[in-house]
Amino acid sequence: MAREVNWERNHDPVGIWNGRGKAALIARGHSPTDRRWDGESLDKSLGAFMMIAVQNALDDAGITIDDVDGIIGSAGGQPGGAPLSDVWGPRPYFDPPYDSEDGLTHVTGQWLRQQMGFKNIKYINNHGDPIWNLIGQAAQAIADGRAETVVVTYPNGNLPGRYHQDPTNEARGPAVWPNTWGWGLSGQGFTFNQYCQKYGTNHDRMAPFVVQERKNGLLWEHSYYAQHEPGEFTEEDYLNGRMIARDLSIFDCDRPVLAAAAYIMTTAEKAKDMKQTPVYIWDHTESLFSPRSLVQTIDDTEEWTDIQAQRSYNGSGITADDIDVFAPYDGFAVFTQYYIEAWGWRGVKRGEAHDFYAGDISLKGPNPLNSGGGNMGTGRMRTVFITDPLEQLQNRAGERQITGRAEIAVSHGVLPVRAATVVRSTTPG
Amino acid sequence: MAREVNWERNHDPVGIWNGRGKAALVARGHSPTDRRWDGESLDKSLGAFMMIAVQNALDDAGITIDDVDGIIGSAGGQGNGQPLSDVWGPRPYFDAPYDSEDGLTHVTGQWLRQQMGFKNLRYINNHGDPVWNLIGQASQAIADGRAEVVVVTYPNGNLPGRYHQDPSNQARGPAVWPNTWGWGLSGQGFTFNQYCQKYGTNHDRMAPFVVQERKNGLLWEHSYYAQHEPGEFTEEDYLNGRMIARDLSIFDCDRPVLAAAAYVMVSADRAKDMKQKPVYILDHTESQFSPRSLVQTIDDTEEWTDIQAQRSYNGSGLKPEDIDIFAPYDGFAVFTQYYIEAFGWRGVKRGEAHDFYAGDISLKGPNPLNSGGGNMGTGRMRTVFITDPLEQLQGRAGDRQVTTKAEVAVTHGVLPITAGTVVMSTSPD
Amino acid sequence: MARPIVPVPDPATQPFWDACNEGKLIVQYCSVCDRRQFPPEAACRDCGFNFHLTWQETSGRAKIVGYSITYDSRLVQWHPLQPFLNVIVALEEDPVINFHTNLIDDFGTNLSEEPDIPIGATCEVQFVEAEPGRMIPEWKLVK
Amino acid sequence: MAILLSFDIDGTLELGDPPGGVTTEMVRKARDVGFIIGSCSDKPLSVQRKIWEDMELTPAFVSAKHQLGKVRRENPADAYYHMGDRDTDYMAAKDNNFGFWWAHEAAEQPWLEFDMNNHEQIPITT
Repeated sequence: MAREVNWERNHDPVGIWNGRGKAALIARGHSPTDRRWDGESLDKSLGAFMMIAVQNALDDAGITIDDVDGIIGSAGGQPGGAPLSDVWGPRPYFDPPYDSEDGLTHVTGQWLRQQMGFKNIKYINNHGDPIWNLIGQAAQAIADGRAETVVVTYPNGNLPGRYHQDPTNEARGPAVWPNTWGWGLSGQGFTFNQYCQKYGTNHDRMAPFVVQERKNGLLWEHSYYAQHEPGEFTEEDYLNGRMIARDLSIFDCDRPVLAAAAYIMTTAEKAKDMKQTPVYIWDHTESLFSPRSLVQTIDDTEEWTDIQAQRSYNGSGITADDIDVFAPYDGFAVFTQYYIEAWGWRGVKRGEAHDFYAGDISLKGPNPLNSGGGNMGTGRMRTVFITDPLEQLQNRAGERQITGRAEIAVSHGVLPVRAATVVRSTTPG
Repeated sequence: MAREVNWERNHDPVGIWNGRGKAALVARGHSPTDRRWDGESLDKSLGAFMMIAVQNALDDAGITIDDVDGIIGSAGGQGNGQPLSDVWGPRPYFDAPYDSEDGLTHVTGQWLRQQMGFKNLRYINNHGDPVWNLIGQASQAIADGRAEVVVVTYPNGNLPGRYHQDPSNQARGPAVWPNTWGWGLSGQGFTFNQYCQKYGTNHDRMAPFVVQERKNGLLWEHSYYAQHEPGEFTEEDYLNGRMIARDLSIFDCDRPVLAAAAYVMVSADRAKDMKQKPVYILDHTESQFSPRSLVQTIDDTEEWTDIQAQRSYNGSGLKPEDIDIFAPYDGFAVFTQYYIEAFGWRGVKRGEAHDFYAGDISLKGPNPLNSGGGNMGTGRMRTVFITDPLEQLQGRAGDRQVTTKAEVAVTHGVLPITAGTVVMSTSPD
Repeated sequence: MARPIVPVPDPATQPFWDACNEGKLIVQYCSVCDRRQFPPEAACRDCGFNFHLTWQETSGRAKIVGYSITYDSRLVQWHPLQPFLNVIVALEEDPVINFHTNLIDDFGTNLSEEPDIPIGATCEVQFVEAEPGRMIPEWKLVK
Repeated sequence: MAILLSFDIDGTLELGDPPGGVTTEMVRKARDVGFIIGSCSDKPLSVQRKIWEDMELTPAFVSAKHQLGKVRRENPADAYYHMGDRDTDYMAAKDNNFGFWWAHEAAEQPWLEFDMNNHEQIPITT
């Protein structure tokens, strides 16, 4: 069979998407959220969590496994089964189906099909990542007729041990450049420092934003903080954050967690039969850049995010004023300002994000930024960027429901260098 | 600058191209055609030939170097300046600008800019190949506003020494599979043998096609044969061709030559000011496949070519009966039948190409297949697949001018496994 | 008979060649996709992962798919054997998987007459020495 | 005695592509001495005929490279020689029981030392 994976909309001008309104996001399902897997409890492995999330999503949509004909997901790790870091496998394995990393710290669609007994699958794809891209990929697959009812899976694992620690005293390959000079999160710190110099601002002015995200996150039942650390996070907490790499403090970094989420997406036609109100995909666009030299500068960052923002506007035909629910990624808190300024949401221009943060960005105010709480408010699972806008547009966000209009949502992530944007609406357009 | 190279239209359904009619091919320029470079004569290097071709193309369009703001080309070899085979470099070099392979056996746009003194370039890209893809890439660049007046360059080199001979008695990497069992052009021979078995035909039934291509080629002034071997090539010649790899004879393989061609492509707006009639690009589509296992079977071949033909029809909105000028590649003569049957030109179905060859495919008849002569009739330069359809649509093909309508042309190449198709028309709609 | 060109294993193909030395023809198999894969790759082409990628012994039986005869190879080491036969066989239990063979037992090289290649005929694998210590799969017709 | 010389063209004759060391003058001389001369090349037969015209010589035969056996059958002689620059030439000569010279050897005109009344074909030894 001819196998082609080039589904991305990344070539300017992308123009209005010819799949606009043909695919809808209907339902979401989440697993419990744990800090990490203990390496033993098979009912709490990433595979077990993924199955819980899929079943919850199916129930939410009011359909069964037999209604599903596509699975599109990230397997939760690098292709080829390379472990996410040195503490992730290889390990002693268990009896099937836990006899490989698949099901423990990664979850492929093929594994899910086998475990859950999907019978009618005609399209499986594990090659995408991260969640914004997966939603785009599924929307494209549905618009193209590759599948009608797709489960999108997004498992996010975490194991005991420090994240990404590297004990080696030699640097090889591309790592020779950063490692020889001890460069790491300093990359984000550097770019943000450039931003602060360029616009005369400073780290502490992000406090209102991070504090607000934490507040919002506590109102989302799947947030790590809501489940495990439900106290209030204050401005004092933020300002006392330990620097990791100037100007990036520990509270600007998201907390790795173990959680899985699944989404049901279907054709506009089939959407009518589902239990929840359909939210239509108006557009998806993607981008992948590379720095001019060793590192990503603030100029790179602004150029790339501008290109992607314009691409998204070009592909959806909307303007900044049309965006009711805006969910720009915050995997490091410093990202969000770049995105807000690129999109010009609520008229914010380059260098003005911190002033914007100083205004009213509360949930019930006029500018409810990241009403789901982002990664800062929920943990490093990223799925709140899909779930919260979905629930806002379906008017079932509960305590998080914003008070303004909630008809058009824009979700954007992951990095400036590599991003995807999804535009959704309550109408097919 | 952000660098993205993903301009190809290769994701089904591609839909009508949104750049349709926005870019036009207006002029062509060719160098002399030699059999090979002697390694000494700097006025006959590939760089020297490329400059001649560019100047001829500019003259043909009636513009100067200062009008050009883009160069899109193949550098004529592998990326990173690797030699094309064991007999290509490294060598002792000459004085600048001939102090590297660039200018001798490769020609980059940057080298041309320097040598010819282009001043107003804002877009250069050497990453494409082969010429169908370059035309597609330039059309896309113009439609997207990256440049308004583009020179497309296609240098094709050949040095003394036998082409691609390999003396090794060990096979490594991907070469272990073919080389251990002495597989090579047998790949093309095998697939064609399968075709013959499947449809009850044989090698010799390609004779009328190759003979006709040789006839057509003699009428093109830039053909290697027209310039160096102007005698008639007869059916007797063809039938006495030495088998290289059954069922592929020496006269089914194109002859490597040294030649360069350049094209001027412009936006529809600018096209009005040019000396020649514009030929508008209605569509470009591309594809890349991989075999299911070791080798490309006739089933793979038919599946891939069907997909690409349908993609092209989908992208242009045309039907087979709309195609006046059809130029399917023939780098090995066996390719052409796969393409004709996939595109269904003149109603030819799978397995019927040899019957079609037995009918009237003459230049002045109703089915003037490859009116330029293809590679078989002109040498391994490939550019006749662009130049001839251009001249036919401009009504200036001289002795080669077909007597049928010449308003829409489809040119297609290179391999079944990786291909680009360009659709051109005298009208922008 | 020494072969004109011998394969040099690399990490991805080493298990395949080692099995040949033990007289076994193996291909990759992804248990979760239920799919065989040859030539070997780092990951399953379907799911994109190596989690369930193992090696599976084949039946060693195949059918002739088609052939070519090489008269003029670019591989210089093969020149003395020209013309020689190039046959493709497809695994009996999974015709998607195919292999090269020269069918050396039945047709030899330096073909002097037109070979009779029965498309669809059954072959079985045999292992021949490419160089001392290096066996490679070849195929012969099952009479 | 009848001795046949079969000339490959590309890489062998000076009119070949690439040119070889055997000049038209050498070919003419071979004819004058009494050898049966012709060409056996990958060039189309019609092109080979054209090259002989350009040399202002009339060949006894023109042949495709793989049809050297036919040259033997159709041109009775006491000894047969082919010359060329490729393994293919060598194999064609060997398979059809011709003597053989590589193109650079042929440029030395070894045939001029033959006794035209008493000659035994020099076998291929390598």
